[in-house]
Formats: sequence, structure tokens, C-alpha cells
Amino acid sequence: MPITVEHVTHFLTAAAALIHERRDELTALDAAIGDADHGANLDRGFTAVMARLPSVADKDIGTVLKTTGMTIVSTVGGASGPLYGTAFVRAGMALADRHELSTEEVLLALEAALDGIVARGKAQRGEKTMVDALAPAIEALRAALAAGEPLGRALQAAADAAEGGAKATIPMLALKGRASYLGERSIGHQDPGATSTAYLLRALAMTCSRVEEGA
Amino acid sequence: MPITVEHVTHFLTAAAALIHERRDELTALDAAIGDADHGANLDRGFTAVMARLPSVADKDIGTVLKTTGMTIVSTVGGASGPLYGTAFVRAGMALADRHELSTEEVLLALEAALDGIVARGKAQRGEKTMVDALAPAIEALRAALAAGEPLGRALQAAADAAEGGAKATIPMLALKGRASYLGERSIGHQDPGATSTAYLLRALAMTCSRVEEGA
Amino acid sequence: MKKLINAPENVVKEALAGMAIAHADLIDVHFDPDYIVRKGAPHNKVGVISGGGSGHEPMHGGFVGYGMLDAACPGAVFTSPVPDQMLAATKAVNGGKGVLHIVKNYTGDVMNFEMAAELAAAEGIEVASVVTNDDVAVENSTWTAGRRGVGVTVLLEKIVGAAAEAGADLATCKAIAERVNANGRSMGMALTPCTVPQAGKPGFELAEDEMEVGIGIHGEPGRRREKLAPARDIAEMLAGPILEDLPFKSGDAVLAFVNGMGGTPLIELYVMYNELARILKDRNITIARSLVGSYITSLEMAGVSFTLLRLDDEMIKLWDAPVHTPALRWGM
Amino acid sequence: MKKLINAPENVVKEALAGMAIAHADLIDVHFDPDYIVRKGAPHNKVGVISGGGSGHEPMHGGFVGYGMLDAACPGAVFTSPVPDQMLAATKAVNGGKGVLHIVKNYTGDVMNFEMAAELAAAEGIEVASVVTNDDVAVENSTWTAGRRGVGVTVLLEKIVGAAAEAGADLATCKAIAERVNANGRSMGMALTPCTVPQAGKPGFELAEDEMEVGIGIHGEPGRRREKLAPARDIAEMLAGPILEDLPFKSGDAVLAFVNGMGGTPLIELYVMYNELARILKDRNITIARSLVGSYITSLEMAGVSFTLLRLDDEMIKLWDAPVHTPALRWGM
Ligand SMILES: Nc1ncnc2c1ncn2[C@@H]1O[C@H](COP(=O)(O)OP(=O)(O)O)[C@@H](O)[C@H]1O
Ligand SMILES: Nc1ncnc2c1ncn2[C@@H]1O[C@H](COP(=O)(O)OP(=O)(O)O)[C@@H](O)[C@H]1O
Ligand SMILES: [Mg+2]
Ligand SMILES: [Mg+2]
Ligand SMILES: [Mg+2]
Ligand SMILES: [Mg+2]
Repeated sequence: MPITVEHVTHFLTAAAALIHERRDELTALDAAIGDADHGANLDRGFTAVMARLPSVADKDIGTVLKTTGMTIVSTVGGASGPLYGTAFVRAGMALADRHELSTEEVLLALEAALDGIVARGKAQRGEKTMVDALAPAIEALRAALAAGEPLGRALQAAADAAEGGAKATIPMLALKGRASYLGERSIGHQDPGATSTAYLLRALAMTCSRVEEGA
Repeated sequence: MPITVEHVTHFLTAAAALIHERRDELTALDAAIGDADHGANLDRGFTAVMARLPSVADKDIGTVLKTTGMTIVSTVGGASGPLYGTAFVRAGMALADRHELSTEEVLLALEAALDGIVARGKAQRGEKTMVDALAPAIEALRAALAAGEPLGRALQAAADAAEGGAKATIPMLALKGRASYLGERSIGHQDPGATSTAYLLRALAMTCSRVEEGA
Repeated sequence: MKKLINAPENVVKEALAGMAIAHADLIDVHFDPDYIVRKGAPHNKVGVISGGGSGHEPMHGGFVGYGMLDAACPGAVFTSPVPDQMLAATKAVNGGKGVLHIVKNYTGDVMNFEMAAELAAAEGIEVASVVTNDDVAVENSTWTAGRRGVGVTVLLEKIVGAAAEAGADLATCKAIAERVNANGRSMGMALTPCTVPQAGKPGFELAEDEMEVGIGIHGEPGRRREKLAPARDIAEMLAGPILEDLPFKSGDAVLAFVNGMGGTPLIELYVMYNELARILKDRNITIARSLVGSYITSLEMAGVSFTLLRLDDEMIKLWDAPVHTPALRWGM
Repeated sequence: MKKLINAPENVVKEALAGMAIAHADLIDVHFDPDYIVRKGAPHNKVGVISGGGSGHEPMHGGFVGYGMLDAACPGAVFTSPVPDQMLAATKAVNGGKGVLHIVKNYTGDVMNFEMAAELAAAEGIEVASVVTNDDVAVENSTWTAGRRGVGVTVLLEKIVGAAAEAGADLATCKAIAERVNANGRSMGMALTPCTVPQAGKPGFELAEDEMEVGIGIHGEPGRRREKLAPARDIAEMLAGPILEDLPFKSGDAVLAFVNGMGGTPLIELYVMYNELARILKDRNITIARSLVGSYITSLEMAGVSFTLLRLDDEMIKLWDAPVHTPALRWGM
């Protein structure tokens, strides 16, 4: 069963719910090595996305994702606003005019999202940012799909890899974003952006697994 | 044995020591119903008095007490500066040119001190001020002397009465000074000024008792 | 005690030394006795001086300069200055037209200024005094030490300073000062206590969900303790007694002064100002002038006070007149 | 959390509403997107705008007015504003001579301003940007996000604002801004943390005898934790790295800016200024101009930052030029 615009809406709804649920945790992570706003920032952004979704519900998947990205840019601020915003806009651009997605197109969209984040933020892997969750997630997805896994299971693997990537930021020295100002003191704390990225992938995996089960 | 200028110097030295010793306690009492400076104020004042004393050591008792009062006025500030300052100046004026004091003159000096405090501060008994320690002390002194007690013993009675008077301020509603701004909340706390007055009388009693024992 | 100081007993002198360097174009600082005096004193006008305990910065030293105070006498923290300071300052600013003493109503301030005025008079200087007592938190003041002088003092120093600068004589200055005091009312509250450096401990303790209502400016406890409330309710608690006391009436024009107690950030003061503006609008009282900031403080205490001053045309003219001091400056 | 607020999510909007009423003669406040704009915009000159998270008041909104900023864009507390705000503000102040964006170097601020500049350029508005990065507490900045923009931002906004007011073109404004940034250095420390309203808890915890050295302005922990020290030693800790970094040399003339972090009383800032003045005197560095007060803050944090700016004659002239904003005013 292919991914439709309805499933994308379900994914965004699940993402918004998960971010809201984890808001305080994300803020607490940001308090340790940043400025204690990451949870509030994303929650504000996804709340705005939820309010915008009905107005594009009858549009193509590309439009829904671009609208999501632009809404995030316009409401989140901070570092994560332009980064996640660009990620969704780029994913949307990669899926322009599509009403149904193949498995490969899901991978394509995630790759476009990562490219967008790197273009905007210039972070490499290992610098303690959201890139350290998204990059391994894409690798895991690619590998699982190559091994013939169905999309839902493959995305579960991607979400696991993102979570592992987020945990792996703990011993890292931050070299990008606000946490870099702490120097050595950034070591020993999990990056908030990598953590929120893992939640977004978890929401995606959950939605697609349900699609498969429903199929 | 009559009271000489040396004994007055001893009294002031003992007073300075006792105030210094009780500085934090006086400040804590003032923190509860005032502005947490009474201990520091008096300690600053008596330290200055100690520094001035040598320059008047060869003068009459009236001059020593007046100098003490003027030094207090010039260094203490707050409410207690003008009040204690006026008290010592008035006592000094009452003992102008005297080199030796009779028992009656000690009483006279304390009465002059109280008159000075009342003239300056307009407090009645029962308004939760230093008057509530000094007035009963003078009554006790007068009674003890009338009963034929020697000065040292009579002053011990006066100091006891001052201490009792200070304790008796606890249930009072403050009607003068900073504590009056607390209204009902001033009830239940001992007045710092009444407490310092009790210490000054204790210093006086100690000095005069020693004089008698020495006799 | 966490403070940016060296030794508790040196805080006042060292801060004065810092002020002297930072504002060398406006003021001179005299030590022993301590007072801050406007450059070039005495000027050919009524001298206007004030003073009080330290810990209320920028009041009063920050208000010395053109169009406001000629001198300020800082006591130890929260302790009124001694007569020697006011006497020396009075002499330093006396240009032959007399000197006005602006005194906040606290027993200590009143007595020390009184003694200084007596000594100055004995030296032939004409001195008049005005005592501010605008704090409506003090009830039943008839039988007690009376109301405290708080926020109105700042406004009064500006307005009377302008009058003196414009050449008003001593009697006129005193009359204007009394009019300002009579038309101003204030009330304050605290979220946190403050610590007198020499005491080393906070003046009182407050739980996370408590506040003190009806405080003065000396780190003292207030009239009552209340549960912490939203800005909106706190604004009502402060504005209500102020408005009823004068009373301020529909159609009045006021200066609305929202003052921080020292440790409250400006963003919260603007939230409180917004609430006060709403309350005044509801009562059809016009805000003709505003002042928002920490001008009369209690060290690092977090909290706010409201002061409302009913304005007449002359007060507005004098408020708008140029002023150039370390803490208030406009028109030049 | 003890704050004078109604609801954490409304603090910024309510404070803006308060500012709009309190300073109705100087500024207009536009909501959704939020920005503060100088009355009568656009003016016939280069537009100068800045922006950043809220919680740093009076920066930047308090600096909007004659001779300084044309607009300021406030984000959520400690969160950079979104491009929509900077785009709308840029359009509102564009008088046809282009618009300068003053950006503090934080990843979020830089990216959001960048996006706004791209959008403005697409609409045919000439935009130039300057990024401040004066915080010497950030070492090894080559491989990281670079140094933070802190205290110099305030001085730069005043100086460039004066240049724009005097008719300098966009390229000249940008060049002056870069010169100011290149000649300024800062470092800060905290005695206490602060609490982001939406977070509800302090950003870090400090024992009674500890302080954070090398903090920024976002309530974040600093570079290192130290035992509490006297003002004298703290002044050395902050001034040392600043002086060595530029380096400032014997004979230099500087603007000495002692800034409070929001919860520090003025009396302590003057004690710190006194220490800084002593250090500069020892090195034969002249204080040509001074600024002492809380101008770039972290909510209610107690602490201080030093900023030194090496001055040339043009900078002095521009610093002295008239300015009339809610938080800085002189010469008019
Ligand atoms: N240059 C960058 N590239 C990728 N991610 C980044 C970069 N800078 C910061 N981030 C991410 O942004 C997160 C912080 O987001 P947020 O707290 O919302 O913004 P801010 O740091 O402006 O307060 C960090 O945890 C990190 O994952
Ligand atoms: N009008 C008055 N008459 C007599 N004593 C007074 C009066 N006002 C205050 N006091 C005394 O002064 C004491 C406070 O002194 P202190 O703390 O040094 O001054 P301040 O109140 O100015 O801080 C009070 O405890 C009280 O005993
Ligand atoms: Mg953050
Ligand atoms: Mg006291
Ligand atoms: Mg006192
Ligand atoms: Mg942020």
C-alpha cells in the first residue's frame, strides 16, 4: 500500500503529539548545554503546523511538506527553526506534485531533508547536532530497504538508528550551535536537536508501520 | 568610692565590647521587624567612640559623655544614631565639668539621657522602642537607691529591669520607628533598640560593681 | 551572600569611587563626610539636596546634576546618613538662596536631617525641608511614625529640581515639593528578599509560592504575606489602595511610574506597566507621562512598586524640563 | 518560578504592549509578525534593524528611536526571531537607501536573519549584514560556531545608528559597524542562573559559594565554574582575557562598559566599574567614555559583563551624537 497525503498528515499529527509529550524533556536537555528553549520552540512550531494542515489537506504531498517547512520557519525561530524548516521544505520540493509515494521516494525525501540541514547549518557528523541522528537513520533505512525489508520495518530500523545516534552524541564535544560555547563542558550531555530528530523518525516509523499493518 | 572619668572610660569600653559581641544578634532582631542594620550601626558608632576616647581622657566626665554622644551622632545614622547620640550629649550636659560623680548624679545622668531620647524621638512607653528598656531601668535604679542599695547593686537592678523591659517589648505592637510599618506583624519580636539599651545598662552595672568591689 | 563586592564594610565607598570616575563630567564625590555634589557647586539658585541609606541606587546619587539635585548624602546600606554629611552638603550647595532638604519619612532620616538643618541654621544658612510620605501600604499612620516616603521622592526630586533650576525661590520650591508629595501615592511588593552586605543574610524568607505585599525599600517584610499571583492580580493589589487613597478620579491626568526593586528585569516591569495602563484606562484616568525602570531600589530585591502622581500643568512643564544626571537625562 | 507575569507564553507580547503605551512618543509596536519600529518609519536614511531572543531587555527594543535603531525584532525568550519578523521590519524601515541588519553571532540568529535577507533581496531591497562576535570567553572559535555577540552589540547599535542618522550610506554604515565589532571585546560572569518562563526552572544550579565565568546572555552555563571571589578578582578574571585578546595597549582610549545581567543592583556595578577603572589605569589605558547599567541582560540573572571598545575620533563623535530611545537618551 503506497503512502498517501493522508498518511503524511498522520505522520505530522503523530510528530506534533510526540514533541508536545516530550517538550519538557527536550527543554531540560537544552538547559544543560543550551538555552532551555528547544522543547518550547518545536512545540510552538508543530502546534502551528497542526493549525495550518487543514488548509492544504487536499493538496499534493510536496505542498503539504513545503507548507509544514514554511510554517516551522515562520514560528520556531532559534537554530532549529531554519534547520527543520529547510528540511521539510527540501523534502517537499523533492516530492513536488506527488500524491502517492513509493518506498524509494521516502528515502529520497529524507535525503533531501538532510541535505537541506547541512546546506543551512554546515554541520558534519560528529559535531553533536541533529545531523548525528538523521544521517545514521538514513543509512539504516537505505540498508534495510536494500535488504528487502518492507518500509515500515525499515523505518523502524531508521528510527532505532536515530535514537542510537542521539545517544551517541552524549560523549561528543559540541562544535556547532550554542552548545559549542561550553567547550569541554558540553561533553556528557545528549544533544536536544538530535533527540527531537529521533522523535520525528519514531513518529514516521509508527505511521508507516500502521499503514503496512492496515494493508 | 566615687565614679571618676576613668570609670566612665571603662564603662564605654565595656559597652563597645558588648555591642561588638552582640552585633549579629542585634542585626538579626532588626532583620525581623526592621532593616537589619542595628548591630552594624552601633558597632560602627562605638568603634568610633573608642578611637575618640584617648583625645578626651584628661577631660571632665561631662566632656567625655558629650564627645561620645557627638561621635555617635556623626557615625551611626539611622534612628539609633540621633537617639543614643542625644542621650549621651544630654547626660554629658547634665554632668558638665564634673570629675567625680555621686550616686545621685548617675541617676540624674540617666534621667537626662531618657529625656533626650524622648525629646528627639517622641516615643511613649509601650510603643516598642528603647524607651521601654530605659524607663523601667531608671525606675528600678531610683527605687533601689531609695532603699539604700549601694550603686553597683542598684545598677544591677536597673540592668535587670532594662532586660525585662526589652523582653516585654515582644508582645507589643510597634508604634514608632521602622517596625511600625509592619503593623500587627511587629508583634512577637523583641525590639532591637530596647535590647541594645539593656546591653548598655549591663555594661554600666558591670563597671560600677567592679568599682565597688575594688573599694 | 552572593554579591559583586570586596568587603561588606567598603561597598558604599567603593561604589562612590566608581561613580566619581564614571560620571566625572557631572558630579564630584566628597569623602568623610560622604556626599555627591553637582560639578561647579554652589550654583546661583536654591540648592536642592537629598539623602538616605545606600542600597536604593540610582537614588539619590544618580539624580545629582543639572535640573535635579545639587547634592546627595549616602548613608551606610539602609541606614540614614549622619548630620555631618547633610551639613557639609548644605554648605557646599548653598549659593545664598537657601537650601531645600528632601527627606523620606523614616524616623532616622527625619531626625538626622533635622539635626543637620539646626546646625546649618546656626551657621546662617536658610534651610527648608520637605518630608515625603507616599506609601499607602502603611495604614493607621496617625498614631505611628506615619507613612514611608518611597517612589514619589524620585518624581519630586525631578520636579523641584527643575523649579530650582528655573530660579524659583526657596518658599516656592518647598510649596511645589509639598504639592507633589500631596498628589502622589505608592505601593510596593516583593518576590524575593534582599541581603544587607553587613548582615550577610536575607532580611526575611519567602517560600517559592509566596510574596510580600506592602513592602518599603529597606528589605523589610511587608504588611502581609500572600500566595504568589499573576501580574494582573498583583497590579490590582497595588493600584487599588493607591487609587482609593488620594483618591484618583475619572478625568485625572497622572504620571505612571512602574519601579523595579533592583532584581526585577525590565521585561517584567513592562508586563506590570501594561496591567497598570489597563486599570487606569478602565477608570478613565489618563497617563500623561510614564517612567518605567529601577529608580528607587532595595539592593537585589525582586519586586515592583507603583507610584501615581496626579499632574497639573506646572508639574508637567517641570517634569519635561531638561535634566542631566547619571540616571535621568533628557532635553540636553 | 517567581516572576511578575501572567502566563509564560504571553510574556513577550504583554511586555511589548506595555512598551507601546509607555513609549508611544517614540515607537510603534507591530504584532504578528512582532516588531518594534521607530515612529514615522521609513525615514530618508539607511534603515538599521536588529533583533534576537527576548529576555535581554532593554536590548533591542529599548534602542529603537532617533539616532539608533529603526526597528527591533523580538523572538520568544532566548530564541532568535523568525525571518517573517525581520522581513516585515526591513520593509517597514526601508526608505530606499537600503537596510543594515545587526546580528549577534548565534547559529539561530544568523540563519534566521540570513533567510530574511534573502527574502528581502528577492523583493528588491538592498540589505547588508554585520555579525557581532565580541565574546572572548569562547576560545578555539575557528572550528566551532565562532564567538558570541554580546556587549559590543549595544555600542555598535548606538554608533552605527548615529552614522545612519547623519546620512552615511549602506556601505559606510556596514564598514563602521565592522570597525566597531573589530575593536570591541567582552566577557561576562554570573552569580545566579535565570529561569526561562516557558522552562519554569533555572538553566543551571550554583552553590552559595560558586559562580559561572564566561557566560553568554542566554542563561546558559559558562566556560567554567569557580569559587566565588571578591569584586577585585572577578574584575581581573574578566578584564585580563579582554585586554590580551585585542590586545588593548598602553595609550589606547576606550569606552568602558560595565553591564549588569538583569538582577544585579547598580551599587555592585559601580563597585565593579571602580575595579575596572583601576585595572585600566594601571595599564595606562584611558577611559574616554563610560556606560554603566543593565543594557544587555539575561532575564533576572545576577552577574556582570565587561566590554571594552577601542575608540577612534569618529567613533567618539558618533557615540556623543544625540540619541533618543526608551533606554538610551542624550543630546535631545
Ligand atoms: N549548525 C547546526 N547544524 C545542525 N544542527 C544544529 C546546528 N546548530 C544547532 N543545531 C541543532 O539545534 C539544536 C538547538 O535548537 P534550539 O534549542 O531550538 O535552538 P537554539 O540553539 O537557537 O536555542 C541543537 O541541539 C542542535 O541539534
Ligand atoms: N521614635 C523613636 N523613639 C525611640 N526609639 C526609637 C524611635 N524610633 C526607633 N527607635 C529605636 O531605634 C531602633 C532601631 O535603630 P536602628 O536599626 O539603628 O535604626 P533604623 O530604624 O533607622 O534602621 C528601634 O529598635 C527602636 O528601639
Ligand atoms: Mg535552544
Ligand atoms: Mg535598623
Ligand atoms: Mg536603618
Ligand atoms: Mg534559543
